[in-house]
Amino acid sequence: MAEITYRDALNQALVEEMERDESVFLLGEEVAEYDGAYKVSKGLLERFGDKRVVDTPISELGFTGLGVGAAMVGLRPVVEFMTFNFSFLAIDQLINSAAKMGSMSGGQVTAPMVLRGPSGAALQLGSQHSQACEAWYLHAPGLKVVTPGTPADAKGLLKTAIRDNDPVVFMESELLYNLKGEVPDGEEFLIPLGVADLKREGGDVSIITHGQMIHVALRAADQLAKKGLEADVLDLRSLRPLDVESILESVAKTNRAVCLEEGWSYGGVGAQVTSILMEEAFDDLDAPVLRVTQADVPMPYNKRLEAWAKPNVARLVEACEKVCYV
Amino acid sequence: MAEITYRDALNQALVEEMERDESVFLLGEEVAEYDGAYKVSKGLLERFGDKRVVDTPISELGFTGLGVGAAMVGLRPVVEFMTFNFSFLAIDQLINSAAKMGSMSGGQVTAPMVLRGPSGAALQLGSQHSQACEAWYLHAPGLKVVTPGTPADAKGLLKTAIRDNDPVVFMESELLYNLKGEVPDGEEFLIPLGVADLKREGGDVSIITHGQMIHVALRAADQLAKKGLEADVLDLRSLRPLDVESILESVAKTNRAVCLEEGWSYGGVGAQVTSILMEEAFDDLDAPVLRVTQADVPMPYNKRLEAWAKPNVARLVEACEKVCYV
Amino acid sequence: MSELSKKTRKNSLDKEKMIELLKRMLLYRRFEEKAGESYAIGKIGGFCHLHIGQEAVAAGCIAPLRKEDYVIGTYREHTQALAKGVAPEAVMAELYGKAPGTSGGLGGSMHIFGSDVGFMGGHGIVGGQLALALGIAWGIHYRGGDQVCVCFLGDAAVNQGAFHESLNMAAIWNLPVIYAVENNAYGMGTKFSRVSETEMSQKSASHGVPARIIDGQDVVSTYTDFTEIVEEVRQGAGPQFVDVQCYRFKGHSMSDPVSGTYRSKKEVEDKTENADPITTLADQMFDSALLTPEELKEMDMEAREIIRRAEAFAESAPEPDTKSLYDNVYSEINPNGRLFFDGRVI
Amino acid sequence: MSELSKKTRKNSLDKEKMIELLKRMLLYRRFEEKAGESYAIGKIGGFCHLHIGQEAVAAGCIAPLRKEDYVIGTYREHTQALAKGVAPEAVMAELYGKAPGTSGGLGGSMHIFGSDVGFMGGHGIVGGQLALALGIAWGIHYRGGDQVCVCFLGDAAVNQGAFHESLNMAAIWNLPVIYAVENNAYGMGTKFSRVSETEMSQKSASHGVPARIIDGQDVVSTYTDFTEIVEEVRQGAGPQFVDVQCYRFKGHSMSDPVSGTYRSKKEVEDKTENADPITTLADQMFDSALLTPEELKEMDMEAREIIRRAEAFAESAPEPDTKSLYDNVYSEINPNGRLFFDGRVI
Ligand SMILES: Cc1ncc(C[n+]2csc(CCOP(=O)(O)OP(=O)(O)O)c2C)c(N)n1
Ligand SMILES: Cc1ncc(C[n+]2csc(CCOP(=O)(O)OP(=O)(O)O)c2C)c(N)n1
Ligand SMILES: [Mg+2]
Ligand SMILES: [Mg+2]
Repeated sequence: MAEITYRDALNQALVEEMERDESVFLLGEEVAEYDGAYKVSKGLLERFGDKRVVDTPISELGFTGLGVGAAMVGLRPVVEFMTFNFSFLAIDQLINSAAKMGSMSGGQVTAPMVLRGPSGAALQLGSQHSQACEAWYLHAPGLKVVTPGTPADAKGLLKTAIRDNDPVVFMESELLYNLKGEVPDGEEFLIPLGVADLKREGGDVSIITHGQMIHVALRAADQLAKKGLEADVLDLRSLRPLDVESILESVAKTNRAVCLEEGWSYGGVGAQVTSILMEEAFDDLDAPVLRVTQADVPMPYNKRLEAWAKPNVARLVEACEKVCYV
Repeated sequence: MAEITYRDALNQALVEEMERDESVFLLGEEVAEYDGAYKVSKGLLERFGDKRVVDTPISELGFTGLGVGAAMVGLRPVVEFMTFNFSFLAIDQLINSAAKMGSMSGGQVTAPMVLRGPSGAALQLGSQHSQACEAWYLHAPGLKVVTPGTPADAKGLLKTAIRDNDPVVFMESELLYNLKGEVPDGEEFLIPLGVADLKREGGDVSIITHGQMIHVALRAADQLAKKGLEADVLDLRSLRPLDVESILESVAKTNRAVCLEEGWSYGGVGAQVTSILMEEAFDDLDAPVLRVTQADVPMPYNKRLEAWAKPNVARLVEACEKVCYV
Repeated sequence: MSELSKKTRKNSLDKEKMIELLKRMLLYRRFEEKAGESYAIGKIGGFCHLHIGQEAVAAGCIAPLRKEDYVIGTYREHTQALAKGVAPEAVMAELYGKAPGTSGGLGGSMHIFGSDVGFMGGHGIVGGQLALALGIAWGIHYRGGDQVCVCFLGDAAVNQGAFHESLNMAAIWNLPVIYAVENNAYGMGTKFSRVSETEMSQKSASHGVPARIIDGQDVVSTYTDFTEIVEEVRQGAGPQFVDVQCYRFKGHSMSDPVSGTYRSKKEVEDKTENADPITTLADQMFDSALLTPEELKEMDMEAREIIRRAEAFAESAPEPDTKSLYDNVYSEINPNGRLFFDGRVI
Repeated sequence: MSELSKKTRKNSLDKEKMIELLKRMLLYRRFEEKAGESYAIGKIGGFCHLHIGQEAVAAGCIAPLRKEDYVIGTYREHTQALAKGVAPEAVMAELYGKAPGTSGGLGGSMHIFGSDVGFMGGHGIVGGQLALALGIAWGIHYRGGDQVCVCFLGDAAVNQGAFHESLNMAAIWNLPVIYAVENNAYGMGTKFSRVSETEMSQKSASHGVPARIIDGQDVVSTYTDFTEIVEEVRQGAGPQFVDVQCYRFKGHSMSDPVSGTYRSKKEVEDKTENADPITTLADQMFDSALLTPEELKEMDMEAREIIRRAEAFAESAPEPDTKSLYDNVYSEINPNGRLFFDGRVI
């Protein structure tokens, strides 16, 4: 087990899967000569050459479609969006081509590929560059959505995503790239999609979250512990498939839940989890499930306002206390 | 009060608003010479000329951006998507330009415009042409989303949307264009956004829905009535702004609710409504809120399967009975 | 600059090839006529875009290909699927929404696929297939094969940004893709000249992709020219842009009028009478005594018989099972976690 | 075909105009240097893309415009905003995220707006502003005005589909828009020739929009050529495409290295020494005895003083109020229904 950064964990996953399977290739803006805008693909060009590590023009729709087309004939493209903020230009290819390919071709043609890059806000990048994009992709059947929050999850889930036979939207976080953590050795370290991870075990309240927000949740859980409340921190890890069983299990135990997510609330992940709890755990609930999300505004540039707009520890603690009626 | 079709109601709204305000113009594919793919803009070219009724190339991203730019300098574009299925190509201009313009310019520049066209499935058009698109637009603050289900609502809401000072996503339905209904006379017949309409008053269960689905809800309510259950059919009419008060009021009365929508469930409208009920009406609920939605698959072409995949009266009746524990 | 070579010479082909092309076009014509009839009586639903009038494009552009080459198209793709080798029964069954249809009845008219014969689908979003073709060509390039990918598009699709993004990338990577515009002069009710300042042959100029014009109503010249282009691309010439000039005899789709505000009845009649690709080839062959009216009639009977059988097959084929709905949304059902959220299957 | 006219003649301008251009460029340079310093000490956050080296573009292309003309740009737009008439205080305050900033501190470096002087914003999505410019030009056309809209874009943006869709529509409707590429040869770390087979001047060829090349390191020729182009467009010449060849002296943004794998230190040094637009103009004026070193120094002091004041203003300006966050998301707060769903304001 080595302690490496989230960035290096992703890099290792790419290297190992590209070594293992030569149908895997990486394409996107600045991924090759520049080593990636966030250096996730560092050294890959040198190692695999320019047919397998491909710098593209700034043509998100086109190169995403290229990825889908290549997947249709059996390659396994990993398409990097410099950030998911730019994926709106390409979303038609994901919703209308990739997600529907298997179904509209009667299973003749599929699109096994990974669409990856950072999603969500970094620091003071303003509204057009600070968007959590989960909701746009998880709504569509045919896509899978994965959101690792630690180096180990980043590696294990990316490797699985690359081997998966469906299009997987893989959302990283700019704020995590430098985060260090233990990552198990071995080229067969794979984390299955659809298995949530209880990042902390509590018992008084379930914090249900994913991606970068797990760290906010863990800090909040520390604070809550000081106040005598023990929280389950359930990291969903993948949003589709979704580990509904683990959600229900945690809430069956705690009888209270707060959903925490980086993005906007209307139609977000928390809305779906809340609805599932409503439908399938109504009798378990001792208090209404609450959601902690971004302020319902385009992300402001100003530092203080940005911090205020983001979901944070204080808000989460408050919500947990509220559902615990303390 | 005249009985006219939904199509004519939209047409009247366009004519009246274009007569009233010469900064209003219509652009899109086939809107002028062809009178619109669904004939909503019939006669407009003749009446207003080709500067105000503009046929565009098939360039969704470009002409939507044109609309946003024109709105930035004070015009009031009405952009027609032949169907919202094609709006994925243009969604970047809605999410990243239109929705954020006011906020990122500190209110200096806004984008008063309407983006309209049919959304949702018609009959056997297959997966790429049969998508209910609400979820992609309501997630983003800065946009408004309106979904009229009757001729009167179509007219009154479109007129209001055109006069609104923000970008309004206005979703019609192909299946409604021929629907006839009473429409109040007068050029000042306006329906404010954010006011739900209780299309039928019951008392035993609240069916919360919008758009084309209100007709499914009304038919289900008839059936339920025969079984002795009286349903409130609450037509949200606009999804953002959302008339939360009316939702809470209805549920305070019935203590039971079913959300019905045409689209997919994960992160859909019903998920949000359910979450609001969870957060703000928990103690009112005598049963978990249920959702009736499209099957979670790309829409199939086969007629029988399509009917099966769509939310229907039987499923809704069943869900209502379930929340009423009958 | 775009190299522009208007081919006018009519290469004469050997008799056998001409007969093959004629048979192909007859089959496509009869197929589409039958589809139109079946649509009219409600056996086929949804949108249905016929290829009638444009059969020489399907025949002339696809006949030069090998089985392992790829073709990808739009929603107006029935005959292209047939041309690439998909069985008429399977295509017709798909139009009928039946289980043995190409997509098990779940795709419909706009989404015919035949991946075993390199037909990579009909696609319904205008321009959507352009980047897919790029990716297919990338796949060939990646593996070092000598196949080509032919991507059909309508004239209106060149105004989509996707067209330009795709041509640019095809050019910088020298990919083996042929963008063949079925230039029938109209996108629905919009004449091309109303939505472009330049001629079709200029549309690849920004990207340095060579452009050619082909007479798409004349199957012999379409076949001859396209054979040449395909060979060039197979040899490594890189992406090509071809303006295949043709004409649609019917409405944009079954629900649109044949003529109307956007084109006159006279224009359509004129084309139907003077530029029918089947009649054109038959007349040419009559003139050179390569064909007799009787032979033509016999071939036509044969085509009709194949289509009759396809229709009978489609008619009697079973409907898909409701459960098949979930089968191909994902490649496999995940052992962990929930993939579907409609509360019907869990 | 695209009409291509490489202007080489150096029109000489009168002294007054040259001094104006020199003063402008000094102001822009000092502004950006200060922004760089403030970024380094954490007063400015996020991404910050400096225009250093490209000042002649802002000065030469915008000085010919009237107040009622429009300019729209990318995220590299600070100096363009200044050039169009936005106050340095307001721009600097925006970079500092302060309440009197152009967007109340909520927009930041990439989103400077000055709608009262026709500066229609900095936009952060590569290519996002291209169709907005089309719409602004449509607005002029719609109202029958004689303004023009100048849309700046980077060289990398021509590969976005939006570029082609916009040029095509600008052409068919003959709109008064000038697409001015700030062709600094790189999009981040990617040299243009790696992502395009053709020269920049070919990029409008598909649409029949005339193309011109301008030397964007020489403010006199930039100004002269652009004045001519603007007048043509004002007279109804329709859309224009201009390849303004320039060079970025700093990294892509503050967080990127100035040189590295994608360009050599030597290349940058060579450009900085031999193609600085300010030195170039000053030397030219020294040679013609239109300027003395003392005068230049004085002008520079003046520019520095303006920037010093702008910085002091930004430094001492108040932060925006938390509540302002919701103010401009919608134009007005709806009397009915809920607009915000975060549970904070209801
Ligand atoms: C992105 C998108 N916009 C609009 C449509 C609706 N539509 C379908 S076909 C068509 C016309 C296309 O014309 P053309 O490309 O010339 O092909 P043709 O139908 O003539 O074969 C339109 C507007 C669509 N399917 N996709
Ligand atoms: C759609 C989109 N893709 C990627 C980016 C990230 N990005 C920002 S600037 C840039 C390079 C743009 O280069 P160019 O257009 O030449 O402008 P320059 O920065 O040289 O002025 C990239 C890739 C973005 N902002 N938007
Ligand atoms: Mg056409
Ligand atoms: Mg550049």
